[in-house]
Amino acid sequence: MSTSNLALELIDIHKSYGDLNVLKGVTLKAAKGDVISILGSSGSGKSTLLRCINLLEKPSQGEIVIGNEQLMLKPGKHGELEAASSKQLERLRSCLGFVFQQFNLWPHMTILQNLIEAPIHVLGVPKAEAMERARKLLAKVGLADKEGAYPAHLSGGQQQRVAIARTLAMEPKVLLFDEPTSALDPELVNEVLAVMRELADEGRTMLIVTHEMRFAREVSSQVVFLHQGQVEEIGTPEQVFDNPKSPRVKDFMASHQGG
Amino acid sequence: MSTSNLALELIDIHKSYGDLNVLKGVTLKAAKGDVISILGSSGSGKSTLLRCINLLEKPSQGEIVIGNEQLMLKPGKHGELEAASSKQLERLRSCLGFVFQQFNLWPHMTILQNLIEAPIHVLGVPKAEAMERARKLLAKVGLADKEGAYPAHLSGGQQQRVAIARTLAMEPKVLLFDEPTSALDPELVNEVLAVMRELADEGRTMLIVTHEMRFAREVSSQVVFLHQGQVEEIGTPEQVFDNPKSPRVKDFMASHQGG
Amino acid sequence: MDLQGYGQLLLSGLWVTIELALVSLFFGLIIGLCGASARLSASPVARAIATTYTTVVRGIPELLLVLTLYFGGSQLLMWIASMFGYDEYIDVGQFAAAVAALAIAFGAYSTEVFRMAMMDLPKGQWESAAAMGMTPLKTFVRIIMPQVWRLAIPGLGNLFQVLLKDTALVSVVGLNELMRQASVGAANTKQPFDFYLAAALLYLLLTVATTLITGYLERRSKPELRGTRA
Amino acid sequence: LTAPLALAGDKVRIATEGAYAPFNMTDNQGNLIGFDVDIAKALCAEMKADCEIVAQDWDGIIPGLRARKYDAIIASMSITEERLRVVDFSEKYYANMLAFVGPEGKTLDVTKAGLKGKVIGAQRATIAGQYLEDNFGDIVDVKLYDTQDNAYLDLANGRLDGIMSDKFPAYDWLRTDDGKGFEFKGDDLDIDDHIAIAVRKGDKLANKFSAAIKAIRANGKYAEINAKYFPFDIY
Amino acid sequence: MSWEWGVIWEYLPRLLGGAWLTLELVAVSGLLGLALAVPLALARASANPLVRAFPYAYIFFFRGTPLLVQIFLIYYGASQFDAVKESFLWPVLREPYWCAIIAFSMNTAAYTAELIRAAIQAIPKGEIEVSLALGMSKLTMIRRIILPRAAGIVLPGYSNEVLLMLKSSALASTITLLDLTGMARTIIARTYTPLEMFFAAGMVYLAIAAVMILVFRLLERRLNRYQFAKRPS
Ligand SMILES: Nc1ncnc2c1ncn2[C@@H]1O[C@H](COP(=O)(O)OP(=O)(O)OP(=O)(O)O)[C@@H](O)[C@H]1O
Ligand SMILES: Nc1ncnc2c1ncn2[C@@H]1O[C@H](COP(=O)(O)OP(=O)(O)OP(=O)(O)O)[C@@H](O)[C@H]1O
Ligand SMILES: [Mg+2]
Ligand SMILES: [Mg+2]
Repeated sequence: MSTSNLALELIDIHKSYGDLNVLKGVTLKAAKGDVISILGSSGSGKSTLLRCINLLEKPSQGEIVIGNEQLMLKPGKHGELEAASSKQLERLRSCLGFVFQQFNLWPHMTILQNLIEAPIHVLGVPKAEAMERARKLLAKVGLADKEGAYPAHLSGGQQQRVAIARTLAMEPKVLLFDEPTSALDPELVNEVLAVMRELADEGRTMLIVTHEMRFAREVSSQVVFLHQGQVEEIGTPEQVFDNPKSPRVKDFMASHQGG
Repeated sequence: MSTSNLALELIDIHKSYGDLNVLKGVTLKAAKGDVISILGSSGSGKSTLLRCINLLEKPSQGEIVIGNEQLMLKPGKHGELEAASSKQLERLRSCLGFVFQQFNLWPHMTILQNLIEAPIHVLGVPKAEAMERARKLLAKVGLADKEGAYPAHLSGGQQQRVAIARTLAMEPKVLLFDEPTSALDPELVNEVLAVMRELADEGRTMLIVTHEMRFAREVSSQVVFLHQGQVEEIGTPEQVFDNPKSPRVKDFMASHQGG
Repeated sequence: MDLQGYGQLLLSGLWVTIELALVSLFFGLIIGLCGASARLSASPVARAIATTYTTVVRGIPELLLVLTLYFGGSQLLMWIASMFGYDEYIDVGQFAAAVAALAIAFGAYSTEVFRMAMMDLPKGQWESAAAMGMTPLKTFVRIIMPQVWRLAIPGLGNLFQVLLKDTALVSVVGLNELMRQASVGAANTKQPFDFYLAAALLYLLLTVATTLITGYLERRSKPELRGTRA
Repeated sequence: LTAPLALAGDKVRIATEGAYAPFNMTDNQGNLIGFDVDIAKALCAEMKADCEIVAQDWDGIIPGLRARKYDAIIASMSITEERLRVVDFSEKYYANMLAFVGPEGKTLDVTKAGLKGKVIGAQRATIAGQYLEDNFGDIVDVKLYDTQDNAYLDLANGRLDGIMSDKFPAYDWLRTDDGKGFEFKGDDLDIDDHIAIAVRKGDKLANKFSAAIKAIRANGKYAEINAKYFPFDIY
Repeated sequence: MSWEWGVIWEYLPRLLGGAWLTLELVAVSGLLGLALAVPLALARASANPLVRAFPYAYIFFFRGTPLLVQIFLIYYGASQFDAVKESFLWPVLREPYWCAIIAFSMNTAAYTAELIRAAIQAIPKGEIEVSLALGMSKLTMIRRIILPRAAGIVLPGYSNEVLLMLKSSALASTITLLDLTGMARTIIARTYTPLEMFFAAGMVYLAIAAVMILVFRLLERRLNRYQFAKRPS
């Protein structure tokens, strides 16, 4: 993996809430085109890790490199690290696409407005161009006919697809997904997974926290298993799913297979 | 199936919202000790059927027999049927335990208060007795130490177990479950399913709407497949899961196996 | 600030203000609860009456309400009584008229607060009680009210602040509440600033007390916030 | 609505405002005092009536009388045509005059020509206010205040060039510290303004008050009260 | 007691003249108050206790004391000081009209700021986080997401506040302004028909309030159309 090929690097990330150490030194590298699935039981720190990457949570320690640029951090008041330059933070955040479990579409804007908002007001893309791009993305996620609708009028699966399209509209270098299907009815999950599978096939760099084992196995180039804030196991899907070394991972796989 | 052994009978239940016919004549019988799983895709009318049984929704047509007693219905203003006697309705409702997807615990009461509220104020059980019974039930669902806590302090799986205990505290003849695990994180689902499995083993009469295929197959004595407001297929789990006759059921099973 | 001995007059006014506000609050809450139930009821007549009530009362100045009830109230009562063959003079006391007017106004605003709170309550709370066989009345008293109450407290706290200041309007029917005593003091000493500032401080005091009490009630209504997460 | 009420022996309830120095005021114990109050007490003694004096805001004072909250108003109220439509009056118990007040050292020519464009204040709902509006409304900028004191304040603050007011209260004010630096401008205006006691229409109480007023004028009681407040007769 | 309809008709034109001034006062101070309320609310919702302190004290004072006192202090109080009378502010402060506008604006700003703050804090946290995650700067986020979203949430509460302000504007009559109430009082001073005049004025207030309620309902439909529109299915 040559440095110029690096998409994202996390070095020794720590995070605690008060006395609770949630992340205890996580190191992770993603090359361009990597699809990394992050597994682990509830409370193991998966969401926290993902949110530390774009500083939605402030880590207590660690380094973050996005593309070839290191995110500059400085110690804040309460012992945690914060961005040294909010300019840089905003720019790097716009290179990281984050898809939330709860979609978080802006309810007062139409679907199209949701898609063009950030490109216009963060990247400065001209409106006409942003709209054209947005329409293409909507077509891609199968929602070309919904551009004038409001989020409340879409089903959960449709909303999550819009959220993905909104993230893609920023043309991010790396996509971060935090359980993008777990707020959905079982019937709607497949819609969203299909879109994600397509993105993986296109060669996008993605970090995915998920409980969909079958999907993780299918699309990942690497699988990371977090346990109590540390990387318990890392490897190809075959290694982690079929021949886990750690007993904890074995247990987890047993209870999740087929579930 | 002798009449005296009948726990619940639904005869030709119809329900429409305006022009939308959601239930188009559903007939169903449950003998004492039956565990009936109700499957079907989203919008097929599963919740509506369950809610019609205890008149949370008013059916447009049909008959409901609980134990050996027929629920007396009379035509209401808007063409739907309503209870002829609210006394009878309240009594019969107290024989039907309903467990909601969203738990619906009463947030202003402790766990113990949640459990004794209805026995005391509906059945007239003396407080000391109600508390004793409630404590036994909490022990049964593995939450003996939580009686003084408030619902907001419990995890989703714990809340759903309390909701089940609250329902059991009324000693209902029939238990109705509407997707009792689908508001839960995957990790918490197992807790609740374990409690339900135990109830099935005790010989309780239960109607369960669920998306947990493996569970349904394991515990059900009968499986009902609803499609567009009608019973598309009914039979033992083996029949419905492994040899469905209807092509619609075949499709459904294919997309849900292992998902 | 020199109140030239008029301080106790202000304090007596403060007491009248508090009395008025508390009694009006009591009746206003009852009206508000009934109003909100009517607005959410299935009966179109009840809904229409409640909607008209809140619209009209919120639309006309409180002063007008006070005057109408005080000066018109006797006439109305006497007219009603005369239909039952009773022809004596009936007096509507100053206090009664003032309380009636303030309670009617407070009731209209609190109807909206209670209505919002009732609508915010998840439908499942009604349904879970109904599914256990509770009567609608029992459900309302034991399950719904305690929860509506906790949702409504902040809004009601705000309304009470408004009510405190609205008591100043009833001086027109001859009640010696705080503002009237302040202006009497001002007129007789020719020191208006001292008196209006003193009155402002006393109102601020009431505001502080109200804030503390509503804060306390709010905390008490949410017992689950007191414990730590188990 | 013609129930017999409040004849001799009964309690007579009298309303006054309590904020019109020196005629009716409230002391710091909350007691009502002043010329009107002294007169009311003297009249009651003369009539051998059992009286109670209550304070009532000016805005509600006539409606309160008509709604039988009390039986008479002794609050320096002028007899006017409009009031006569709704209440009856006794004979006058003093005569009011109007006067202009302005800052010492500044000339205020109180003729139509001299007042042109000036800003003049008065209390709303008073004879002075109405006289000002009726006679100078077209040429001066009339400002109406809820209380006389607010008018004085604005005079001191320089928003007003002058005030038109009842003469006797102004006389009282000019003697206070706040009134230093101000003086009467021009001559008093005698507009035949009679101050009397208001009662409900048709109430015999009016005659009794009139008789009592005559009696205290005759027996020196009135003069005694008058001297307490003014060095000249205001009848 | 007789009821005189004639007086009402005779003086209605003058009452309507007063109503016009009332509308003007409410509209001008409503807009100024709103402009003042937004920064106050943003500061009040800030995480920094130093930034929060001033709006907190401001809101506490203006909500905690009667508007009548505030008007009095601004109109009569400020002009006690020669420094004020000699300053460039005097041409404004000597006018009762502007004193009323200042008092009403500052008062309504306090109440409105509280409403807006509550609305800002009612925006689901996820919607804010997603804005940050997309790389928006704080300012862009406030301008493009927070304020438009808060506007929709605040509207029902704000319509209440405007109605209350309409009614409190009657206090303008205490500083010589002939608004609807001032006009009614002046007429009453002549005609001694307080019940009739207050009734007539009350009906005019009610009419204005009814129109305002209607306007707000339409506005709400427009701002919150995403909630009203029918779900196509
Ligand atoms: N704001 C917070 N304050 C305190 N503790 C927190 C906070 N957020 C998360 N935690 C704790 O940090 C731990 C890790 O949380 P995190 O959300 O990262 O877990 P997760 O692996 O994403 O779990 P899940 O699969 O349930 O989403 C948990 O124990 C949680 O209780
Ligand atoms: N209150 C209502 N008004 C109008 N239509 C309704 C209402 N409730 C349900 N429906 C419609 O009735 C149909 C059946 O709904 P129901 O909730 O019974 O489905 P379901 O089988 O439980 O689906 P799911 O698996 O998603 O819970 C759906 O098309 C739904 O849109
Ligand atoms: Mg998580
Ligand atoms: Mg359902």
